[in-house]
Amino acid sequence: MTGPPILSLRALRRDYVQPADLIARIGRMLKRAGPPPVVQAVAEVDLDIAEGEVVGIVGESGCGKSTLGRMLSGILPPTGGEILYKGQPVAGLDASSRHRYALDVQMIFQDPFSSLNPRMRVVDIIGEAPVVHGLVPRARKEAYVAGLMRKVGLDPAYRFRYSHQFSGGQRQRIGVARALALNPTVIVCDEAVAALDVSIQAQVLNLFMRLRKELGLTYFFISHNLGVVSHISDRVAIMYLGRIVEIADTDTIFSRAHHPYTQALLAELPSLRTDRRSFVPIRGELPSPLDPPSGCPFHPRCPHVMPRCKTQRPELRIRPGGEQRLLPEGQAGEQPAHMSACHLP
Amino acid sequence: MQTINDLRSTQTDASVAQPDVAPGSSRESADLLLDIQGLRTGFHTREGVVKAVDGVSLQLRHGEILGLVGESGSGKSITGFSLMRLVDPPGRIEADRMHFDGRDLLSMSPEECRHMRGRDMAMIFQDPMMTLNPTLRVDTQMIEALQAHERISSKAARQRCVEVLEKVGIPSPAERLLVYPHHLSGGMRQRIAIAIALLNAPRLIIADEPTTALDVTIQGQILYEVQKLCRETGTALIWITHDLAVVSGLADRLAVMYAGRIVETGLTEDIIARAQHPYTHGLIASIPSIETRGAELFQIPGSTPSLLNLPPGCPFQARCYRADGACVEDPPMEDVAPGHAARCWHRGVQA
Amino acid sequence: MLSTIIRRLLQTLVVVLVMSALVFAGLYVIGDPVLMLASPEATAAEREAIRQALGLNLPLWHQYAIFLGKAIHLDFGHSFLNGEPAMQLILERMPATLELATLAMFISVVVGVPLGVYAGLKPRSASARGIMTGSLLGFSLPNFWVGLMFIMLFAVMLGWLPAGGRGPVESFGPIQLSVFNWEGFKSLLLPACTIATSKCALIIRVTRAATRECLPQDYIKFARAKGVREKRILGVHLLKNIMIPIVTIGGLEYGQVFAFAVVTETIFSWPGMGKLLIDSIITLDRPVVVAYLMLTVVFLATLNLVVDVAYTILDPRVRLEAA
Amino acid sequence: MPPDTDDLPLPAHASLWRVFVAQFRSSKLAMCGLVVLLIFLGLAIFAPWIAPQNPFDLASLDIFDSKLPPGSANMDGSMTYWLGTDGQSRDVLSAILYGLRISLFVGFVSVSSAFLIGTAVGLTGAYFGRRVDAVLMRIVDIQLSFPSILVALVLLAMLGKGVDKVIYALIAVQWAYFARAARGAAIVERNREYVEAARSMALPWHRILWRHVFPNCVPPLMVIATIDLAHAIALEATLSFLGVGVPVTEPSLGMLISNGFEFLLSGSYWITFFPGLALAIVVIAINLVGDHLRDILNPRNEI
Amino acid sequence: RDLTIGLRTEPSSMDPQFHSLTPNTQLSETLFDPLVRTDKNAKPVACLAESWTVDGNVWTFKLRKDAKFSDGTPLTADDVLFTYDRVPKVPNSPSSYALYLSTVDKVEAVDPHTVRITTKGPSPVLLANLSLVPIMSKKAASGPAPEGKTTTELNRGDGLVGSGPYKFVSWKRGAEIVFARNEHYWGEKPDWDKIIYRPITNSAARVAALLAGDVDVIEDPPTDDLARLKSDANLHIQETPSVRVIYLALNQGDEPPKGMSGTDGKNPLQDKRVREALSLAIDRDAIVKRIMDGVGLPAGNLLPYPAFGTSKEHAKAEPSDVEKAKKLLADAGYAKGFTLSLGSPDGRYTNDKRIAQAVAAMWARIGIKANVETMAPSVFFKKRNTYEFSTYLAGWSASSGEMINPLKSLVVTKDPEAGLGTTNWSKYSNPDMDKLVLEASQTLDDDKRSELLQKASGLVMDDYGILPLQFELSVWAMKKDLRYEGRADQMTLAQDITLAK
Ligand SMILES: Nc1ncnc2c1ncn2[C@@H]1O[C@H](COP(=O)(O)OP(=O)(O)OP(=O)(O)O)[C@@H](O)[C@H]1O
Ligand SMILES: Nc1ncnc2c1ncn2[C@@H]1O[C@H](COP(=O)(O)OP(=O)(O)OP(=O)(O)O)[C@@H](O)[C@H]1O
Ligand SMILES: [Mg+2]
Ligand SMILES: [Mg+2]
Repeated sequence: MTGPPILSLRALRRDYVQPADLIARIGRMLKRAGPPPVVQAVAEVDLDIAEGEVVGIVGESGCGKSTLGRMLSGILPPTGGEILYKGQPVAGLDASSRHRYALDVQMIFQDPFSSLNPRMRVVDIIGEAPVVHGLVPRARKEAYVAGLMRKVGLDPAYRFRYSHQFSGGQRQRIGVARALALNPTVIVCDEAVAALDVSIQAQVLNLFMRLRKELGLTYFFISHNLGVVSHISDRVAIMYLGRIVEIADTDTIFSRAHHPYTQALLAELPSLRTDRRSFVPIRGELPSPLDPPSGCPFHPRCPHVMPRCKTQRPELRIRPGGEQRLLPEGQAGEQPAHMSACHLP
Repeated sequence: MQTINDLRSTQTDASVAQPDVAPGSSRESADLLLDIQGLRTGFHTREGVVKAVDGVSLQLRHGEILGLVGESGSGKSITGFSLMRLVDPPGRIEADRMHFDGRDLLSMSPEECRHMRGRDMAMIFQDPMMTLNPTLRVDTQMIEALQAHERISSKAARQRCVEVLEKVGIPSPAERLLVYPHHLSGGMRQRIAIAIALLNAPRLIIADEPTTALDVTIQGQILYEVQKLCRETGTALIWITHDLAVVSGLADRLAVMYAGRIVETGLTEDIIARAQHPYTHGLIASIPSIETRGAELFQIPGSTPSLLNLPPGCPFQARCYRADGACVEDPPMEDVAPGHAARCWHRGVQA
Repeated sequence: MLSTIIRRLLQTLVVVLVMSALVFAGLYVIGDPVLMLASPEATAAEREAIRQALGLNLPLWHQYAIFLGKAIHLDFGHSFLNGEPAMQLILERMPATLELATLAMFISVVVGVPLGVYAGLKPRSASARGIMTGSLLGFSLPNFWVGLMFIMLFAVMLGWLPAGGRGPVESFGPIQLSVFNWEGFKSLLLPACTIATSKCALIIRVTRAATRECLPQDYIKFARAKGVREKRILGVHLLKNIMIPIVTIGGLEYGQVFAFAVVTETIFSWPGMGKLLIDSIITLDRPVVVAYLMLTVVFLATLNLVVDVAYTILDPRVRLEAA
Repeated sequence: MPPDTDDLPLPAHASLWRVFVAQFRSSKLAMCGLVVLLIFLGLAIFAPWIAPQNPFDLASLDIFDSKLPPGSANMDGSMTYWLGTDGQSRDVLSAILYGLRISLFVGFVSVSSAFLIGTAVGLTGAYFGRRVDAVLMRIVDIQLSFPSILVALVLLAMLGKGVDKVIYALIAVQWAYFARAARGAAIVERNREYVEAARSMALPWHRILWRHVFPNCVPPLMVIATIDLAHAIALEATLSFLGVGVPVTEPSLGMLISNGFEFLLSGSYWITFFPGLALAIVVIAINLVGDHLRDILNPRNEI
Repeated sequence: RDLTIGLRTEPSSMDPQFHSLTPNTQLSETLFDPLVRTDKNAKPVACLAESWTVDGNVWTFKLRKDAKFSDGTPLTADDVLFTYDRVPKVPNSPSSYALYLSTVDKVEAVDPHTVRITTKGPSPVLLANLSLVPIMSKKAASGPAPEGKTTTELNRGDGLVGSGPYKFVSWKRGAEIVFARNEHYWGEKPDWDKIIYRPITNSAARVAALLAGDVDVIEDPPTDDLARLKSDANLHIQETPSVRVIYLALNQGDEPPKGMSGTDGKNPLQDKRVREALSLAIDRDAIVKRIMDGVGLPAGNLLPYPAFGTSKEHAKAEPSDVEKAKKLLADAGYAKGFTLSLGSPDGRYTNDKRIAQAVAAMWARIGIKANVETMAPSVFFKKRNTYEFSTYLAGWSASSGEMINPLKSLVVTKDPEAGLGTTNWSKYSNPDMDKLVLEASQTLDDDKRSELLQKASGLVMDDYGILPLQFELSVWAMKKDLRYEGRADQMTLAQDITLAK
């Protein structure tokens, strides 16, 4: 089935006007400078997400992963570009399709504590939205919630508890159940396992995989943990300073990464080993998004920097030999290309 | 009921403590920087005593790096705080022996303790966003750490701060001194916290999950710097984490904690390659990676039990795939190999 | 910053306008100033003459328009009661209220913060509970009651302090203050303590809450881990963080005390603005009431701004933003 | 059953009330407060049946009985004024009981109304931000710059005197505090992730505001409310002191205190002392209960 | 020695012609001298005018030759002319002194020490009126403004030069007013070097200030504290009957007034029997004893006997008689009583709201339910003047000390233009009495006038057109080594306060 992707992002952009601090403001006033600087949290992102696929997004803190996820799930409006939902631009949807879209794309948040209302009982946290949206009659709410809780591996007997009475892993399951309650097709996981320790993380990751199999879910999986992403994703996009710098299926990324940033990330990947190792970090830090470097945004930290990188920003191009090809048997859709934004051959 | 439990666990601890505290019997105590035996830290709450640390024994040589691993709530941080004598009431520290650098930590006066903290033994906390006081400038917070222990002019102190900041890889350190913490990124702050820990050139640094809140690239940098520092200065380090993958490349030795006890300890390569305790197996196997892709991860079912009123016996029995009737008895710590001990009736590498 | 100030200024202007209109309408509703002023034997013609002289014969909106017209030139009218420029009457009395409010807040902070910190440090101790209960009393006892009790105790029975009045003052240009004069200070003490009683109670509660919130924070523990002395932890790390809520509440309350120290000033015959306000309200001396409240609005707005700026100093994370 | 849940006792949802009661009883101090408060509430509610005299009925007052010290008998010896009489020859004990009724009523009604109004305004301002917020907060500023006596006087002149008018005046004076506090709390809550989660589930804004943001703003507001209750009663007393409070023939506790005040220097201490004592006890009881309630209503503290 | 006086009300101005109000007048009477003064019983006595003669409408005053202003300049007729000329020119006066010169047609200087005043008609009250208009110094008070020195300037003490026993030193608004002895004073030197007035509006605070020794004399201590103050060996209390009567006005309009119910659309207050019943129900003795703590006199008329124009007949208050009152009510057809409202200011007169409550309690015994409505004076007066109460309690101070003043203001049929019945808000109208009052106001012969006034007041009292309750006593409390005789007009004149012999 090579049907249209369920979600497509076209030149999606999100700017923030940084609230300037006192000194900066006075300075600007004195210098009679123009408007306050703009942060391009997400800049010109193009991406297709096929139904049933798990897309992993990796990048450093502040590179715009969350912003992208929030735009996808409709919490934040994009500044520019558009999101296509089943081929239709979201901005142009009529009320009912829009509603459908809002319910179809759900989000799971990083912090399993702050993302659950501390003053609501589990039954309300999970059951509120479906009742409000008329998916479930009020009378059936408890039964519905109980079903969902069972599905995510929680004992329905605990439905009248508050979220703080659960352990981190259980809390994250509540978050999952809440997202599932609206029968979504796409789930945006924003660092959904980052706050959990390894043993709980394994439980939740297994749950994600199981649900995917059972419900045919599509995941947009944001994480800075390459290990997690490699475990769960079909395809991985690497973000740097608001842009996707490399995207390919997981195996390609982990075996034949092209972009120097991706390579550096992979080198960082902590792994079990029995020998002492020497850590060699990436030079420098993520540049300020307020004042991004000219040319390739990665050039100040890149080991292979060339003069050209400082002036010309590389476009995201399909890698030679990384053209589209059909996926292995059993999986639907077309395998997208391996793309990278680097001047290196 | 509760008192009986109490008694029992202390008894077993005491009886167990003698034979197995020093797994590496070759080690001489003079050589040891840190020698802890039977450390018990309990929180006396209205509901009962939370035994957060329940008979932990640790030895550390000068310049040695120890990885303290375990899941959330297993008592890793409290162990660290107990060493620093930083447990707030209602917490109470008891130990059979608690020697640091030849001195008895238990009999120190509060003023001696204060001097010991920060000067001989320093700590780095998990959350870089919270460890620096948001209302004070970086220099204030650094200089006070120096002036708390020695009479030093502000100018000299500042000079020293700049040096240390440079050492932890902070560019243009003199300027960074003048800003407030919120102007800095998480990684920067954590490096400043590390710099503060290093200011007085302590002999032991306890790093309590210092990279958990940071992302990969920053984590890499911090690991790099810590490793470099330990090599250069010969400082001993206790690195607390729940992720074996992080410490496996760093630590000389590992100690795996569960429910307030150390369940397995040994050289890093021994533990990674030949883990004996089922809990350690779980920790190792639940790490996701490219190899595990598509497959179900091994998972330890359930979560850490409440340390309040733990049922008798092996605390891991309810989650253990090897548990059987024997587990209602608390297993002792026993050597499996020189320098490698585990606390389980069903020791053995995973099939 | 500048734009914030300008914006605030504009908003304050609007508030002042609305406020003055409300006061006009309000006093109109309450009563007729002529009835309060004129001799009860006055004839209708005489009353009419007064009305005309004071401009009260015009329709209310017209009176308001005239008032606005003059106010633009900073002329806020003359008191009905004594013919003096209203603003001048108020400004004359401002220093008295200012020093009263300032001393009162000073006392409540100096007393309240240490007590609050103590109660926050040892929440379960008997003395902490005592402090908290005492602070409750400070809240619940009406101000006038406390004031008269103080008078009874310290002025009448013990004779240590004067029962009321302002006492001698020191002149600083046009401003006269009594704090810098021992006798004057003594007369200031009782009214200031009366106000401080209830404000102190508030400060204690706020401080305690802030302390309890601040203590378990990592940075306190980290400071301990650095080996910093306990004194410095409390005096620098804790204090600087709890000052933020204290400054907020303190600022708000300071404004309230400054603007409406009515009851205390009455009881202690303190020649401040509050007493002027209440007297003017009672005699329906509209120009004074209006001018007073306009001044108060401006003062409170300024105070808010100052508090905001204080925020940015105390908590560097907060930046001034246009509200 | 998953073993990790062993340590979590299962509160059947029918017994939530029992849990609540059990928790409340965990603090002796709060229990004392509650008992005292209940006693006083009972006294206030049943005052007409308990009080030896109806102090609001002018016909029952005999001016020759005025200012009698505690324990005096009345003219014909038919009743004893256990706490003395006031200047209007009201039995102080009865007056306290009736006055308590008025003061508590005024306090509770005005504070709860001010709470609702102020919270609604504050939450709306915080949620919508910008313009709405600026406008609402300016209104709050205006309110805060208005002296309560002026408000009370205007209302008195427009609506006449009465307990209800005093309540209006108190609401008018107090709501702004709640608005400020609610806004402050809501601005913090608004940025929490659970609000985002609610938005991602396309819940309507008013629902997010009331069901999600509001309950989390309650604790700081509760503190203000319990304190404000005391404040309202004291403020009512002050208004009475300034002559714009409740009708003189139906004195509240505050008015009794302020009336009695005139007699303090003359030695008739009981006229102000006993009402003052009653007020202090009630206020402390309310606050003890309030403080504890706030603690246990916080779900984090649920066992 | 200095004298500190705790004032009940701060004066609104130092200008002796700005605001006619007791707190103002009593200070100007200390700084300035009028042509004639009134003594403590409100009788005119010589002051700057040594003597005077009356000839119909023409009054001739001989000025004292030794009178000097505090700046040393002698006082002449020019100053008198200047003073009287200035009165109507004072702008924005909230209560003009022109009232006191309303009967004056013209003022002339015959020679530097003789002043001739021509009145518009016979004016028996002229002397009393002139006593309230003190003479200013022309030299000092002249200025560019039409009125000479403006009120604002005078408030600063600029031009505030009088011939009284004291001269102005300073005024800190709200805090204190300081006078010093006038070395040029023509009369006997008063006892005090300096006088400090301190406004202390709260009565309890005033007492406390006296007890604490902060002040030497206070005006108007609260009645409740008198017992204690009297028993204090360090203090001396002066009680003096005043010309202020506290009365109840009954709305006698044709329509049932506001607040009345249970009367079938009629106004029972029009019925004399009902009014009498209301009066009989009130136990005036009890009010004076229990509420005023004896600081008052039960009133049977609008002025206490033997003031000018009072008769023996109504010298004493009627004793209360509840049975008779009930019977009268029954006769009038209101055996079951009815409901009415009783308005009262709160804090305008001594114990006003408490008296109102006591009255209501007494009325309750004859079955009349009175809803007491007390309110801040500003609100009260507005409501009273729109007839919002069925009955109200108020006070009247007959500053001139004779009956014509209360009659003319309180009970004569309302005629705002003519200044009659200005405070008659009861709709009471008795043409016979109106005539008598009018006649009296134009009669110069004291005996005849007194007779007319006695008759007129007798008419009102017999008619129960207004119910006087009590006469206030003016009270001063002072340290025990001080004495003040007190004045009927309730003024506190510092120069009259003396050291105890
Ligand atoms: N509300 C906002 N106002 C201004 N700037 C913002 C806002 N939210 C995010 N940004 C900026 O946008 C950029 C991207 O933020 P985003 O939260 O998407 O990063 P992220 O990749 O999710 O980081 P992390 O891993 O820390 O969650 C950052 O530079 C951030 O400072
Ligand atoms: N103040 C306290 N009162 C009661 N119990 C406490 C207190 N502090 C910690 N504990 C308990 O002690 C146990 C150990 O806590 P600790 O913080 O050492 O865990 P940890 O291993 O560091 O976990 P994490 O990985 O989440 O940091 C926990 O079960 C916790 O509930
Ligand atoms: Mg993010
Ligand atoms: Mg920890």
